Amino acid sequence: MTMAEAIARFVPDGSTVAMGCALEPLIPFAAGHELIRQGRKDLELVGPISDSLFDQLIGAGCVRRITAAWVGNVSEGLGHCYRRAAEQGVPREIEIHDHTNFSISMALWAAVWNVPYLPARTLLGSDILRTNPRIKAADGLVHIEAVRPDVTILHVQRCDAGGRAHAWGPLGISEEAGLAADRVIVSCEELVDESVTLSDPNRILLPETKVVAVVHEPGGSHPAPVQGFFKRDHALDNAYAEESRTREGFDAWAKRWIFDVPDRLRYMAMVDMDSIRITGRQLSVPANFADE
Amino acid sequence: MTMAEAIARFVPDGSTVAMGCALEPLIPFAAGHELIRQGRKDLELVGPISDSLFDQLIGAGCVRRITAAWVGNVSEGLGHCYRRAAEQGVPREIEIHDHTNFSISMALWAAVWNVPYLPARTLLGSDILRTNPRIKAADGLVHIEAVRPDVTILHVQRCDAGGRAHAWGPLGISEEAGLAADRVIVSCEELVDESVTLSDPNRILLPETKVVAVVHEPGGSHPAPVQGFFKRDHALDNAYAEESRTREGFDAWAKRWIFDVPDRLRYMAMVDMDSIRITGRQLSVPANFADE
Amino acid sequence: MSSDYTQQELMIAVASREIRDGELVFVGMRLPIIAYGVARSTHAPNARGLFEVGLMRDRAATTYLGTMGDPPNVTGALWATRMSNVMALMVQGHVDLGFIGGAEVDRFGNLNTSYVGPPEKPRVKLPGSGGGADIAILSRRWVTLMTHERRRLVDRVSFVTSPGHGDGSPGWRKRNGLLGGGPVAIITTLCVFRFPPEGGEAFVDTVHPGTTLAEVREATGWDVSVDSDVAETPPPTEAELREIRLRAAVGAR
Amino acid sequence: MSSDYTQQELMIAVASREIRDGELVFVGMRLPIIAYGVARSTHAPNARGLFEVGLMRDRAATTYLGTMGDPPNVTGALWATRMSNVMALMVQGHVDLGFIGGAEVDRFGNLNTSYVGPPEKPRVKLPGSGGGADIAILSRRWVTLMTHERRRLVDRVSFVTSPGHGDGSPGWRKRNGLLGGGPVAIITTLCVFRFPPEGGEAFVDTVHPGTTLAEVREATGWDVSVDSDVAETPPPTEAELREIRLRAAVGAR
Repeated sequence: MTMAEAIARFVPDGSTVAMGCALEPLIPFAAGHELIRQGRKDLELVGPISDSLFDQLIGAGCVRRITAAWVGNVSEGLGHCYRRAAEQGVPREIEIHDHTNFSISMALWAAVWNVPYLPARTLLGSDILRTNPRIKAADGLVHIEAVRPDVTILHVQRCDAGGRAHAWGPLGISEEAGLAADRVIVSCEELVDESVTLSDPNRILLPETKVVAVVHEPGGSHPAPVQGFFKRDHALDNAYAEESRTREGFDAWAKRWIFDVPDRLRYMAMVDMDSIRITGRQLSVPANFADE
Repeated sequence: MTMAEAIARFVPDGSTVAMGCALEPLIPFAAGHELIRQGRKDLELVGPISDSLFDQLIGAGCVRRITAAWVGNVSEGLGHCYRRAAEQGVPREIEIHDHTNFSISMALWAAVWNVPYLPARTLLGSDILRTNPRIKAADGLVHIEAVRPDVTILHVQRCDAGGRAHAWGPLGISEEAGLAADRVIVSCEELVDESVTLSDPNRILLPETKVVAVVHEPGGSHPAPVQGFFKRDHALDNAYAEESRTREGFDAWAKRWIFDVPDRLRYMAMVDMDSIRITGRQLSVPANFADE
Repeated sequence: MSSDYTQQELMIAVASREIRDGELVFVGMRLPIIAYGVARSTHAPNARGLFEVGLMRDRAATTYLGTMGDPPNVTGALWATRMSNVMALMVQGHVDLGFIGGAEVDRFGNLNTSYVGPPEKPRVKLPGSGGGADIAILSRRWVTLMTHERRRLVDRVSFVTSPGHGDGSPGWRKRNGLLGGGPVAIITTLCVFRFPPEGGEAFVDTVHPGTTLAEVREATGWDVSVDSDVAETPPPTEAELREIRLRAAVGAR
Repeated sequence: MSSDYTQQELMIAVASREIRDGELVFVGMRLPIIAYGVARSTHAPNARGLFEVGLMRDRAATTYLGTMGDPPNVTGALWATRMSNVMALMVQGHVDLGFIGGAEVDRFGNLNTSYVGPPEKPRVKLPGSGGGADIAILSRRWVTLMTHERRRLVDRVSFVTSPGHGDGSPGWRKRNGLLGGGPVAIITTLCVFRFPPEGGEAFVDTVHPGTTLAEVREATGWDVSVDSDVAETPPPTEAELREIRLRAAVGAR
């Protein structure tokens, strides 16, 4: 399936979408850019810190609500589109449900286990209790209301056509975000045969029954890195931070990197992958799954 | 460290000990037998179903309380030592905190996240709510009180001397039991160099900071299987089920297989490993962890 | 026609027919795991199995399994994970059908696998719930298989480990917050019981070939309710029998 | 003596001295990650670092990290896992020391990284907590590094993202159920603030070489309390400087 098709079929306007779940690597930028290209509206974005992806979606006017621990850009901190939306309602007003990294994870685990809330020991003494209506102090704990994404979008190293995804490196909240969601879209660096994925069922991130689309999208997390495939593209990070300072700057950036680019393949031709490609091999020692 | 040393140092009388956390494979029988040999008393055993390990510890009089979903033996169901203890107080009275597989997992996750309880959707309508004082119905949910093991004992495929354990196949509640515990004892089929374990940090089951002892104990889960190493020894399962029907039968069984055997090495010489050894290779396709 | 089959083979065939194509099935050991393999090889090639040890599989294992965690059930699995993840799928309503074993079942489908006699001083201490209560509460529907004896099919179990339809009043499960739909069948060595859609008391749906209603009544611990036109349980087809026998070793003791 | 060092290098040296040998440290990016590497190479060879992205490491990465999830921080890790597992170690009290960044800190060590001005209509929307509030509430003790400016070191933050010692009354954290011990130091470009053991208001512990107390007072948004015999911050040693410069690229922007 192409990314355009996956986004068109499975992420309607108004969806609650979890992305950026590995915090810093494996951010599904290709999917985010496709959401912007298709002009998706009124999304609720769910995630921990999401690199600059949420900032871009806010700048493009796709977002109704942010349910996250942090929105900015990793290279310099402040998210300029986030600021404009929150401070001036530009390009539109957004609602903010502040979380911490721990609390957004617990909100997703609550959805995973289908309970209305999970109790937790964080957030006591924080004013986030005043601004997030879905977190309440109770009995010396906080009760964190379940957050259930309609769709979780994950970028991974490899996946087969049946939706069995192998991801490695730090995983952040990828597992709970996938399990909590109604459906999951996976984009991957390599589309592999099931003999690869089923050779290691412990590395399969999610049950295939959650996965509705597999998109073979090399470079799909660029400029965020993929362990074993490519490093972070700091230059692009920095350029975004700089250009997004003004609305016009963001619009020009979005035109160049999103609207004038029909798909990820064309995007990849615009970036200098040679300088960030990982060419070394540090292979995991295999595990023997034999039964005889 | 030897198993005798690990048990002597880290599992005092009265401890709350989680074992059998992978449900059916990787049951730490060698550790359990050492607990019996050292005459440990007043243990609280925590686990899901534990193969016949809990039945043996009960039969040997080591146990004060069972906090588990199921105690029996996998080959025939009824746990004869469990029956004698619960029905006749032989060899001693035991207290039983009944759980389900789901609820014992939640009780451990509560301890992992250091909250007094987790809410869950199971157990509604079950009389287990009447007999387990640590599970209560509340607001249309049940509140499952945290269970925090003093020690969790896990058998795994391989581990390094620093406590980084690689386990594969279904893991049951191994992860939450290890994270919830004050300390973890790992026994392993292979003691490997850290270059093996660190080649795949995603397969490392637990933070090394929890692990207080690593015991190189090949066959340490026999008669329960280890994926890639050996199959279940059905003959031994059946023999135990048969011989443990009477107290005298159990005592004779324990004399032969535990008290007259100084350690696992000698035990292994008594069993027919050739008939159950896994000799094939179905290796997981490696993951590339390179960063350059 | 296959007149030459055992009681167990008939039960497996009946159990396998409970599995619909594409379903996610919480598979138990022994007979249900054979039934799962048979269903996949006949009418339900797209069914998937879920095992509480922490596994999802499509292809059924073809060699003997002492437990669901034995190596042949792991190799080639679709997902090897934690038990709490498997339970998550069930509590979200993704498990269509579960199989549960039990020592005792009552007229409302409640199972006892905990205590015969008072819990403080039981006459028989049974092994406990395992995942049984979870499946009973959370799977969309479930089935139990049992040897048909008066001491096993009782009027009311003294201890409800795994709730069926509770006190038998309509809507008991919903009123008590149980998410799943409850038991839909008790497959015994003599007959198949089913339940009204809104819950309540088990009734005899079909009687196995060669068995009389009187025999069923005699071996059942409650006053059995029977449809006037109770049919005979369809015997295993040739195809079913072939698949059952191919797989008999998988669940053999 | 090393008279030739930058403000940043001094801050890194001071931060590295906060790390004791054998400790588990919740490491942030930029200066703290260099401080962690310096500590491991000097006085704390057995320290371990924990990263909320889902990593535990011993050896500090030696090439530039844009984020803690960049590939050089992953290769050779001691554990690659879920964030909730990392948080579990912290909520159990296993994290000895955390580093937290912030836009504003107040006299009681409370940090604001959320809103300047009213949350409904903020003058500046800051990025938010990330894991900051979690570290502030749950690590045994924590430290923040900050450019010393009057707009950053304020009397009271208008929004407490990451609580320090709250309203400054003794025992505020315990009374409010916060498990960790709270902030122990604010390391600025001009001085090092510390807090009384029972919590309360930050006081100037040492002033950086070349800085006067008057300059500190001028750049601080509250009436600074100073020990009468305030000492000078010990400058980086030769060994510290060497390690800092070896690693400067790791946190470089």
